[in-house]
Amino acid sequence: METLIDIVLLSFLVLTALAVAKMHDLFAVVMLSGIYSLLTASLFLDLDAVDVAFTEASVGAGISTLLMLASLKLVGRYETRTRYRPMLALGVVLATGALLIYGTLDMPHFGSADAPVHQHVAPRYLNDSMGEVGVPNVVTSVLASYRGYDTLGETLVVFTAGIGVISLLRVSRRTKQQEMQKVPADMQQQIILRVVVKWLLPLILIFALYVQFHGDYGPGGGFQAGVIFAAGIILYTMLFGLSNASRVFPPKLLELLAALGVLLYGGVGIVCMLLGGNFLDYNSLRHDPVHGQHLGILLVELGVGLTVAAVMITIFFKFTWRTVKHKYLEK
Amino acid sequence: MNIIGLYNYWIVVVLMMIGFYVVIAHENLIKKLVGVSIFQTSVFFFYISMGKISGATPPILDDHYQLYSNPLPHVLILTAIVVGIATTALGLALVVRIQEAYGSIEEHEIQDQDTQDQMESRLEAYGFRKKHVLSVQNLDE
Amino acid sequence: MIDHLPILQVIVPLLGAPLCLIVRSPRAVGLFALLTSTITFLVSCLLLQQVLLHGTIAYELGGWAAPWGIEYRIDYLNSYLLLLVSAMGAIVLVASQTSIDRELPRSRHMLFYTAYLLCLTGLLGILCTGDAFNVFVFLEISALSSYTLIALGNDRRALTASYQYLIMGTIGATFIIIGVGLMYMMTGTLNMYDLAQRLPEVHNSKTVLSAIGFFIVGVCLKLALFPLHLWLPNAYAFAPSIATAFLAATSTKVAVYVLIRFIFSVVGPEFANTVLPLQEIFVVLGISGIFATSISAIYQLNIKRLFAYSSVAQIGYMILALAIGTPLGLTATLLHLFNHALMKAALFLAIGAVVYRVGSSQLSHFAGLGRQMPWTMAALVAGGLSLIGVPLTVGFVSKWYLVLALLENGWWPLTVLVLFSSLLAVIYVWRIVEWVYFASPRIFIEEVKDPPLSQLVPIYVLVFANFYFGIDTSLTVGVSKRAAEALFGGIFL
Amino acid sequence: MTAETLLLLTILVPLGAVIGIVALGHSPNLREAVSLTASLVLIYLTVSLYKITGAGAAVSWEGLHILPGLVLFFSIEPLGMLFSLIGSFLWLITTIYSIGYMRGHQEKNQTRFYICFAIAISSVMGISYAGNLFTLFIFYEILTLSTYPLVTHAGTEKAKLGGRVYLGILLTTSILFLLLAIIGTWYIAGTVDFHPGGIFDQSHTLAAAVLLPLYVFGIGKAAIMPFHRWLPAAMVAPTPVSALLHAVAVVKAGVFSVLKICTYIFGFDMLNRLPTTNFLLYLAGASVIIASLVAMKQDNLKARLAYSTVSQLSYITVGALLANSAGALGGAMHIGMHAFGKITLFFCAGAIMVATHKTEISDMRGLGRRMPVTMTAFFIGSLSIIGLPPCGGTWSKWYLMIGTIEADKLILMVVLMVSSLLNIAYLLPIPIKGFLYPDPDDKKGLRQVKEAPLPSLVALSLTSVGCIVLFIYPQPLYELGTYFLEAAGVHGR
Repeated sequence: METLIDIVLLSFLVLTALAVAKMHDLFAVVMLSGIYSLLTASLFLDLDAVDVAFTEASVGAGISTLLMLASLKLVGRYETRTRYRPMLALGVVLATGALLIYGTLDMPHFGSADAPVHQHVAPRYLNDSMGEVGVPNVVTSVLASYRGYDTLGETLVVFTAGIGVISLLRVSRRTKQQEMQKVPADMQQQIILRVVVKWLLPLILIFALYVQFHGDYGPGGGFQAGVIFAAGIILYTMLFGLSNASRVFPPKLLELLAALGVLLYGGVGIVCMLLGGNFLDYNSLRHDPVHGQHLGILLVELGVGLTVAAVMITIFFKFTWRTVKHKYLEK
Repeated sequence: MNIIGLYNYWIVVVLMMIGFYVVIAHENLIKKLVGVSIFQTSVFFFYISMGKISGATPPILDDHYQLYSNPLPHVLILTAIVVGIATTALGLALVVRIQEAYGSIEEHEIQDQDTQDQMESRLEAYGFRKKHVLSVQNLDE
Repeated sequence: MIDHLPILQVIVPLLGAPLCLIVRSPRAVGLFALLTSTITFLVSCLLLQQVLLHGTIAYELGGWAAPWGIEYRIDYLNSYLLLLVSAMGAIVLVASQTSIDRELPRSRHMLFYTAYLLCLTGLLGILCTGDAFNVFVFLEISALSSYTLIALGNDRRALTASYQYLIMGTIGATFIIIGVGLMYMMTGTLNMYDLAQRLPEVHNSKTVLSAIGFFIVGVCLKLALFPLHLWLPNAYAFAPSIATAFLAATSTKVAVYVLIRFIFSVVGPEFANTVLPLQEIFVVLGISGIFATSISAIYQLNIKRLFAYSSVAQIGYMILALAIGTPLGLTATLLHLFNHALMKAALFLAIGAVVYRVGSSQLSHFAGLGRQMPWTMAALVAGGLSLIGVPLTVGFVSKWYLVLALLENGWWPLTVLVLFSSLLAVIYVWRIVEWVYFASPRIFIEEVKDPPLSQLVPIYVLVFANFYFGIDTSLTVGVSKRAAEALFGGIFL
Repeated sequence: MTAETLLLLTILVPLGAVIGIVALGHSPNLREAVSLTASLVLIYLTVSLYKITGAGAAVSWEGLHILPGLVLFFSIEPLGMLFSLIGSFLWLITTIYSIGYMRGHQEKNQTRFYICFAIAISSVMGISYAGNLFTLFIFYEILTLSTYPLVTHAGTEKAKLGGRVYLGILLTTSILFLLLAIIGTWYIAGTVDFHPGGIFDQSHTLAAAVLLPLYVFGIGKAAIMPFHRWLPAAMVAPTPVSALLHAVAVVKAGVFSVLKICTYIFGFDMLNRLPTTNFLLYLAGASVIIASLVAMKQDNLKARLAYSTVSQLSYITVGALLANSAGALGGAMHIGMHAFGKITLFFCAGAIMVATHKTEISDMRGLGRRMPVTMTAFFIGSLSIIGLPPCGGTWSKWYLMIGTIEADKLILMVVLMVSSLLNIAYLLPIPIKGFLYPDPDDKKGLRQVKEAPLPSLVALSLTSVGCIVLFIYPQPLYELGTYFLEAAGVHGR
């Protein structure tokens, strides 16, 4: 059964990818790429990667599609059909593909339990993490503790992207003040949606908090929570206007929160150092190592959540402000 | 289960190559970014595939299960997804600015304008005055 | 605290970056970033001292032992480069305090410094880490922040340059994770030193071969090896001068480090050379890159772009030296890595000073500056001489080692080609000299004079370093040699 | 003062003068006083050194260990002593001459002129005392670079073009051939020190056969054909510069290096064994004749003198390559003799230019009546170059001829003799036209004496007297030449 699902989904994937390559309507391309992500997420689920599926669905199908649509609004919908020089590209691609296929020839077969990947390093996570870290979701314990430093780096990547987008799409305060009051929300006229969302929004935010703090036991964690939280705010912005939303989250606050998230994560590491352990060695936080691990993971996940939510909201706001600016310039 | 053996990986390779082709062959800057994300997503898929063990369950420890899939690729890919979205966001912001500065997001149209700029600066080097170019930056600040 | 030096090296700028957003005021942010990078520099000095005293230092992050957790491992090679990168990071920031006023609106200073520190963090992180996937994460931090730094440039072409870099950089990074993934697949580990032990068992598998291929192509994209260098010239030409100075001095160097680390510490030099025709490929690409890009440099009208092409050419020298495949060749690579950073930082800061005063880096705007900005131009010429490889400068030392290494292998024709290529450097440097000293000035205004001391001092510190390390080579040659021998002798020190 | 201090002072005094010149740049009188004082001090220093070493003391100094083998090492031997004596003495005279010339010609950038001049002299001192190839190479390059601004002094398009050829050829040959040869020597012999009898042993014959042409062509300053083009190109320089370049500093540094390398690196035994020696010898012989023929066709006085220099330099190269004591002695003496003769001729050319603005020989009819002193000096200088009594050139040519006979190379003897005849044919017509033809501008018969400014006149009189003195009293040169043969381990005569 699994295999069948696998094959069907994979075929769908190939079709979607081909369609993306063929189509010239960027709107369709973006929607298809969203579908592509969603299909991938389903496959991840099928392959036991629940956390990844969760993330891919919220990021690939959600945020990423949203951002692409936002920029399409600014740059126009159609790709011009132009002189391609596909031969060279095709050559490069085929060579790369050939190297990869060559590489697959000696690979351990898909799904085999005796592949080297399952023999070294990973078994310890599965066998000992309960005793060492005390968190049932092994992905969380590896993510936040064993390879916690990677996750700090990941948070920093998000932060960096935020800095990049802010510096590229900054709009001067003057433009903002002049235009703030006059900008209607994108979907202002959708009254039904407005009503529904008013009820839904608290639930979305609560769900975000659930994902944030339940990451130890089920799929989820700071990153997914941050994205969901941001998605809630974005939904609100679309329906009730940017001016309302940025009154709740002024840009400075968002920047501060993004910075605080990273600082919280790094700070936990520093505290561990001051308490006598290595950087990010949560064991030193409490007398009982497992308690220390719990506390550490809770705090760093919070840091991740903060940064991710703040950065995602900021990025969306920046794109939206740019639209506002364009309208202003047209006038 | 072994019927598909390497089938999974081969499909992944095909997907990667479609994405890669879109990146390098297409001229529309947004489409390139879509290509990048397809390319990356396929790589993610490759990682996740190698972590799968047939008949296993997700790596959330529970007394009912014995066999779990490998959690490490999941962790790596979580990170990689985040990196992917970060790149996409930055890339889109750049595309928006390029559209404002050039009035186009087609590579060859941009190149044509750049060539013209270069011609102008070449002329300028030999004593001709450069035409005034209005940049969006002026409007911002 | 001495025990924690490896992590402090990275964590200081890492936490400094978000703190910039809290400091906010443009002036204060600049000083804060300077303070942060100075501390980073001091840490790197201590770290190098520790490594020279005690040998390799390993640091387990999160307290988890190596293949399970992420490990920092500092040996001669990376402590030497850490010193270089953090020193450049600090020196360039001194000049940025005034230089940036001219090129960026005040509202973006905070963002610039944040991105700068993030970039520094990324580069230092790559250098420290002993974990293959961690390399990727920090590579992306440095890459994303460099895209930002470049896009902050004034010209609209900065945007396209940044976009092009983003696409190429992302392809490179994706190739790197494909490579890492394939290796992980065959060994089950991500730790470089663990990989080095486990790879020999599966050396003959096709998977490992293609893994090596992907990793190397990915890194070569990042280090702008000819013909994968197309993103670099525009990126350097249109970025703010300070960003150019910093990136030119550090980022490609770090990519070269990754290549060296991968070939020598992970795969092992014998294997890399016997199974793959790496030597042949690198020699051909290196030497053709040197010539193609040096000749392009001659035809440039923008000095930043000119030296950007020259940077690609210099990477050709490093790769050529690496391809020799002997300890002497590796020493030459490492020496040139260090020395080239000194030259390019000096040159780009001097150009930055011109942009500060004249507002352009077009060659024609340099006309007659020899009289108007005598000190800056003297520094430019000194940097140029070093680039050519005049004796008593660092350029000579690295070229000497390169030629010696080539001769050791009996590669006479290549030796001649390498020496011949220095003449191309003479041509492009001398074009500038002629503009600077023998053309009449374009602008006769009072304001065109040497930049303030805050820029002149760092420029002259670097010029001095160019001569100092050209005369007293005990540090550079000593450490490069030890690092090269260690890399050839064995992986575990 | 110890001898070592004296040695270092000879290099440092001209550099010290630079500081003085920079500081006093605003006041021409003080500035030139500094130059004069420095040159006097330099003469005092070299003469004291001459006395010390003449008494048999070995003087050397070592410092700056850059790399193994690359050490800044000075050691005085007789040939270097000879060169430094000539250099320091002629610096004084050239300085006196330039004061008259530069002011009379109202040149711009005079401060820069004196600065570069002093640096060039400092590097001449460095070259003459160089104890190993590396030191020689450093000062050789400094000399090239410091004389470049002198060549392009006028700043015109033509000057720039001349500068390009000048720098192009000198740097190309030095980097491409000389540096390669030095590195090759270091690689083969394990040392780059000058050593009596040479540093190669029997087993290195083949390598040495390759290295010899690299050295001879690499020392572009010796202007052996086909690498002589820079010399006529450099004629765009102000005349004192041409005088310095063509009589003292640059070209003599070239042939000096050739001579020194032939004796102290190869050794006569090795040279005689090498198959390439003969080839180079005949090439130098061809240079002698061809350059003389070309000189005959030049109407521009400075260009004619330049080609004459090319020809005369090859005499010295021939002397060095003959690899016997008479040849080496002749070569060494010719360095001095030709220096005095040619500097006189250039001084005269400059004096004519300042006084009458004439540069073409065909315009110089009747000039002897207006400028009797200058023309007489020119006549004496010509005699010295030709090698006729009562001028110093006689002796050096004499020994060179003997050298050719000893080496059993009669063709070369014929070459030298034919060349002397050609010398007569292209040099003597000038004073003849000057004295015996009527002045076309002087139709009214007003024979007004209008010489160049007094300092210039003094200078050229001094050097022409020098030519005669060296005929009557050639002992110092001869003695130094014989000491040189002893020091080089040759006991032929």
